[in-house]
Amino acid sequence: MSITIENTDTLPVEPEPGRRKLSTAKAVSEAIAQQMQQDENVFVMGEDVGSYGGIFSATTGLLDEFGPDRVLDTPISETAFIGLGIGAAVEGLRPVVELMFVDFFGVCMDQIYNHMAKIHYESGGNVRVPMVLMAATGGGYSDGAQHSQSLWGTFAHLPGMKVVVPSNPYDAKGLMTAAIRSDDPVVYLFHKGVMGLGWMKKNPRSIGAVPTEAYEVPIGKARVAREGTDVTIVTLSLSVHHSLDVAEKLAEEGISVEVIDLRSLVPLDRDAILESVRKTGRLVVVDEDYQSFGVTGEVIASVVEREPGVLTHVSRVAVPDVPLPYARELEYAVLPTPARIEAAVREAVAK
Amino acid sequence: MSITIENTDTLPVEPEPGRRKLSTAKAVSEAIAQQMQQDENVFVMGEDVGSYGGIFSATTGLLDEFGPDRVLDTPISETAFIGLGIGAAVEGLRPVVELMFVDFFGVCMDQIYNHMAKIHYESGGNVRVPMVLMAATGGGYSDGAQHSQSLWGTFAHLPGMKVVVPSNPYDAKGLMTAAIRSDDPVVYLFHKGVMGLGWMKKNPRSIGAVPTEAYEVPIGKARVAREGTDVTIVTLSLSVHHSLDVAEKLAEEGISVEVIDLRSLVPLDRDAILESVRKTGRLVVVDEDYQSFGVTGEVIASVVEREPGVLTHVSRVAVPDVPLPYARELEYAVLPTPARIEAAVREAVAK
Amino acid sequence: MADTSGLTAQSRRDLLSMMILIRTYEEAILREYHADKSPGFDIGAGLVPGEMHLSAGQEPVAAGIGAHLREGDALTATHRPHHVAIAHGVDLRRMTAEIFGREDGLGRGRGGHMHLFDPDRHFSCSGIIAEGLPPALGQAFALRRAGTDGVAVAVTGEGAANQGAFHESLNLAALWKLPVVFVVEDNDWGISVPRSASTSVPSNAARAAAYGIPGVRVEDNAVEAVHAAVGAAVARARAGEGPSLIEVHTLRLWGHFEGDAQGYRPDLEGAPGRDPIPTYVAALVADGVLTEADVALIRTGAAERVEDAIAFAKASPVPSPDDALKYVFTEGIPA
Amino acid sequence: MADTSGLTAQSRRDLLSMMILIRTYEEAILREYHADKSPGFDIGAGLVPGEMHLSAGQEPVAAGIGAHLREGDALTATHRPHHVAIAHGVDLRRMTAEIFGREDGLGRGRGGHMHLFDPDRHFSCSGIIAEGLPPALGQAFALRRAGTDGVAVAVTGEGAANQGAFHESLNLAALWKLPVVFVVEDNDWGISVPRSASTSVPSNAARAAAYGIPGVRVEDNAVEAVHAAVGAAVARARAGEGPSLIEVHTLRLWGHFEGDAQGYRPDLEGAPGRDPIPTYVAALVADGVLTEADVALIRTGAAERVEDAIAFAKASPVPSPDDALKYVFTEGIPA
Ligand SMILES: Cc1ncc(C[n+]2csc(CCOP(=O)(O)OP(=O)(O)O)c2C)c(N)n1
Ligand SMILES: Cc1ncc(C[n+]2csc(CCOP(=O)(O)OP(=O)(O)O)c2C)c(N)n1
Ligand SMILES: [Mg+2]
Ligand SMILES: [Mg+2]
Repeated sequence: MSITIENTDTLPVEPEPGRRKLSTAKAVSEAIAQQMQQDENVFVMGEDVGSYGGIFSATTGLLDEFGPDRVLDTPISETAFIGLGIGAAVEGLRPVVELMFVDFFGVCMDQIYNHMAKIHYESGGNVRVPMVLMAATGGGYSDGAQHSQSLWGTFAHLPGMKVVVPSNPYDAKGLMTAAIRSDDPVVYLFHKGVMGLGWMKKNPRSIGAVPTEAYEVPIGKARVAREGTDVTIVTLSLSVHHSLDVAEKLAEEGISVEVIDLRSLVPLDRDAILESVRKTGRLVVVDEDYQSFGVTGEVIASVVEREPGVLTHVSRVAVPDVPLPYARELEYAVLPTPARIEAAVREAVAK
Repeated sequence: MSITIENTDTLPVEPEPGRRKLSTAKAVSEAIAQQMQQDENVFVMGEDVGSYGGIFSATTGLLDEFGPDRVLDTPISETAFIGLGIGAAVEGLRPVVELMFVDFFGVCMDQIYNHMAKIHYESGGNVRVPMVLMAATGGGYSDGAQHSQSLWGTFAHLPGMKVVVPSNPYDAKGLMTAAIRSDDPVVYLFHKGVMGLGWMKKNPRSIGAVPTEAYEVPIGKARVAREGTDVTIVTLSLSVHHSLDVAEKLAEEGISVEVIDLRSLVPLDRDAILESVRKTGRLVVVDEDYQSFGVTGEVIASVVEREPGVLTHVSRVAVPDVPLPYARELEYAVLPTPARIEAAVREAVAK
Repeated sequence: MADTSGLTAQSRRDLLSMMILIRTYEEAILREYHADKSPGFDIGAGLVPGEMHLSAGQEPVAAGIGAHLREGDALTATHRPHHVAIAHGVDLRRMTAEIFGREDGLGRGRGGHMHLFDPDRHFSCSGIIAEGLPPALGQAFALRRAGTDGVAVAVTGEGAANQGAFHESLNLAALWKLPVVFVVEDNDWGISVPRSASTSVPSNAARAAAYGIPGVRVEDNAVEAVHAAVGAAVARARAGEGPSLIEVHTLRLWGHFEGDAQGYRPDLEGAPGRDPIPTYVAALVADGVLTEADVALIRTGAAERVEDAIAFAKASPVPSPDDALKYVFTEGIPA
Repeated sequence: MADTSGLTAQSRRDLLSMMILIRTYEEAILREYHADKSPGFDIGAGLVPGEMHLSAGQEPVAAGIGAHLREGDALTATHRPHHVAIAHGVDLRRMTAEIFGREDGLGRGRGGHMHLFDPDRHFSCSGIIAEGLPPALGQAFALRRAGTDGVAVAVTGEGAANQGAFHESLNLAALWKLPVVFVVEDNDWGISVPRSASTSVPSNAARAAAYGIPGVRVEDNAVEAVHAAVGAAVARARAGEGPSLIEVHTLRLWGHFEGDAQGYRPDLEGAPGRDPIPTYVAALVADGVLTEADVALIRTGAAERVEDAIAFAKASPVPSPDDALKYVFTEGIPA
């Protein structure tokens, strides 16, 4: 009942005419539902994942279909219930645990990075922790400094967990399917702005064609979201949408932008990045996480440590090491907006 | 009663003949004691900081001198007592709070990164949090995956806190003095291996000349620990010692290595790094934190985003994205040992 | 409600006035919040964007606390902070300007509705569950160290009482006998999760025994009972006898946040009848403490203050994007 | 100690044998640990490097728990795990090989003494205070879901009972009626911090009330009292009635970790006299359960098993540095 569609690694995810379209949120919950149907060891746990269906609709409908024994609302005790997930996974269950906002990792990080991520290694491979930890990320709707962060760089820095970051419905379903089936702990971070929620401004790409059947998008494989020859944008999550918008706009002026959607941070598809910049020589890394000591630095270093001379231009468009401000005017001054991305691309090609 | 010795920014910290030598641990506790003498708002709090004097001796003697009202042993409740420190700092006190091992950040990170680090910004500068959070880092003595991490990259990634990482007694005292006097929250990370502890293997540089009077080492300024012309090693903490050892050894073969001791990660002294690599063209970044999405990437990106062509060679010697193994043979295979550093420098100059 | 309170008529009027001021404020924010988010609710749109957690129905908690606090006392609140902020005397204009994201806001627009900091009132809040408690300990510690008899009140929800920070804070406060009053607002819900699905005991007052401190539960959202319980706890704290825990069974009249359809909520039907304000008005009128006309006057006065604050907020300048990086660190910012 | 235990002679002999085995083990590790760290103690040197937390004096807790656990039951331990690991039947040879950092170790030398994982015994431990509790909930959850009457025991120290994870775990276990037994080892100290400086109540049993579950405190480090308390709690858990909390007042005979000079410790003088093993030996001999000669035999048997394990460990290969990156993820590792 499962297919792996490999060719999406290098092709844009475009709805084919007549194919079913889903929001990213629906794609996520469909992936979970299908895995729950196929494997009774899969269960879902978190705050408001039951009758509410998840604050960002990642678990909508699951309670009705699978009942309260497999879709469990928890107290606001992230350490306890993530740890419960770990213990359950160790015993062979396959929990999908939601941490409502990634910003809350600070109350439960020990379970995540010292336990979920390390048990397999510490046990010399004798104990597996097949668990998915999913969380909402990102800003852009004035939710303030404690509810708008991306933070994927923090998770990617700490070894032992895979980290995936889908940007669209197709990848969201395929990565969730792969994550649940994986024997490794996977951190699954979805940006609220790619979920296609009715109550939030959304990019049209947050609703797209999604196959009905279960399929996997391979963890650790980037996708060439758009081919181009002048500049490479390496990016992820909502910033993929912005980058594609910018690429489309600049194409009219004859500027050819290649957009790489990383999709996974761990493992990081360093080959795909290098391949693209070999062609363009110019790299713009776009990231909604904080700029320093994070994704942007890693992407750049990955290139130059392998081929120091390959880049003639490199720049970053990220959140400049400031807490996310509340006021819209301030928040949009620090987010990687299309305007900032466009300026960076123009600067890159000007050289 | 305070002097700022600026010239140490570019000179190795060498004991002058006849000058008093201290271990790094003693230098830290002396800095705290002097600030406690000068400012009654300074107090110390943490697990085993009192009669035990700190597991890594950072607070030895303070209880005797200042009594239990100013040197407080806490329950094992990091969230509560770090948060207590924040509230006290908001009210104008100047807490120095010890988190015993940096590895324990996962039980209390929310107070650290969502509160200590963000209150000043969220309040539009109206509320200050003049607090020092210090913690021990690092491995090399088989303490396993949960007690051997460096993790400074994680703190440096998250905005709103300064992050300092001394490598020697002189800087340790001066940075602690600066940290306590700072109106910003400062995370002060000392590697156990630089403390000069009697019960741990130590590099001779962990005991050195320290002025008696209070002085500040400026936060945000790197130090040229050794001048050289062929290769630049950018590093920090215990790895500075290893790098200097390697540089000394290779000097005999005519390989001239410049060693930059970052001392601060936030702010990062990007100018000092660039200045050095402009001279050498070759960069080896050495870090005991995990390799990916951390310090090494940031250092490299900082250079190439400003001058893409300046580097003819770049490499990293860090912990390769694996939990720290217990067995000595495995742990030393992943730590940035002198042997690995030496190999990287040789490779750099071979090109 | 017979007058068994031992309160003066003035105190009772003050409690009611505060409750009315708070409700008036929340109604005004509700109005402003939804004014420009349609067609189709867009959370990020309008003059007041972002999540909005309003406190209608929980006024008795705020009024009961506020009556006991004085200059220098501290208070920490949650993601649902307006009622306690107002009762604690946070500047209404600057608080409103902050909610509107303006330069004259408490945080110059950087913080927003979940991040209100008023150092003059030693007031703060946090958007992270239970994480406002530990800083209250530090404020209490500082107050005691300064030789004052000041207290810190830490307010939190019943959902939050299952978070680790709750336990650690109560233990440490009890151990060090800090002048803290912990107040749990039990509004039966943590977003969509009912108390029965989050809390293993019927009353958080029972948890006080785990720290050797007094614990009481106030039923029925009764402002005078809150007033009495907080009064005793504050007196105890001022006297150096340490912390107390109070749980108030209150009522979330509206959604968890604005936009919450509350489909999960069977108890909504009877909710309006349990609104604490009409109840208290009726009691005070029955007791002859004031007349309906007095109440109308109170309402008018409240509306004036609230609309003044909103006008102030709207007139305040929007922060300049050029200043987005200001205030990360203190450099260059006068103390 | 009169025989009011209701235990069979065999059970009592088993309890003693287990205690002796544990002590023999810890003494052997003590010996090996210090054998090659001089001159001048170097924590990273020798065949057994790193921190070493030994459990001498706390054997009654382990023996009392272990007697009730059977195939399939789970146990999570702390940074001080040897005694409960042994009592739970973790393979002595592979555990020892892990402590020596060898390929035949439970974690192939990757884990070390604070990170022992034995999936056959559903045993694990954690070096982070109180963080071993939440995974025990998950094991209990899985056991119940599998339709068994298995239980999970979560052991922790009295210092750890002030950590947030303790509170969250007890609440969640109580709420979901999970088959968990929480055992707090109160050895009076959290490193150098006495219980009085960490815990606001004299007994953690009092904290059970905060979760509506049974709580008992066993005084005097008495193995048979531990046995009785754990027996009741395990039976309750197996019967589907939910978790219990047991605190045992035990004794840390040695330092927090090896190398700890314990200068902070005024209670050390009387400690040897409170050693639970001679006390229990005397009681069983007095009760005619066994003779001094039987005890000598038990000791010999224990020594043989322990020395066999140590020999096994020493003979096991050191891991190859080339394999340092193996086991981060499951790829290429057969399930
Ligand atoms: C650590 C953490 N987990 C989850 C959340 C998301 N969250 C915000 S409010 C809330 C419910 C809080 O319930 P309660 O404490 O009862 O307060 P109330 O909203 O009822 O006032 C949740 C789960 C959060 N802010 N912080
Ligand atoms: C979260 C966390 N904080 C601090 C420590 C350091 N630490 C290790 S053991 C210990 C004392 C533990 O005391 P207790 O729980 O009573 O157990 P005991 O050592 O007495 O067996 C401390 C503070 C830790 N491992 N984890
Ligand atoms: Mg509530
Ligand atoms: Mg103890």
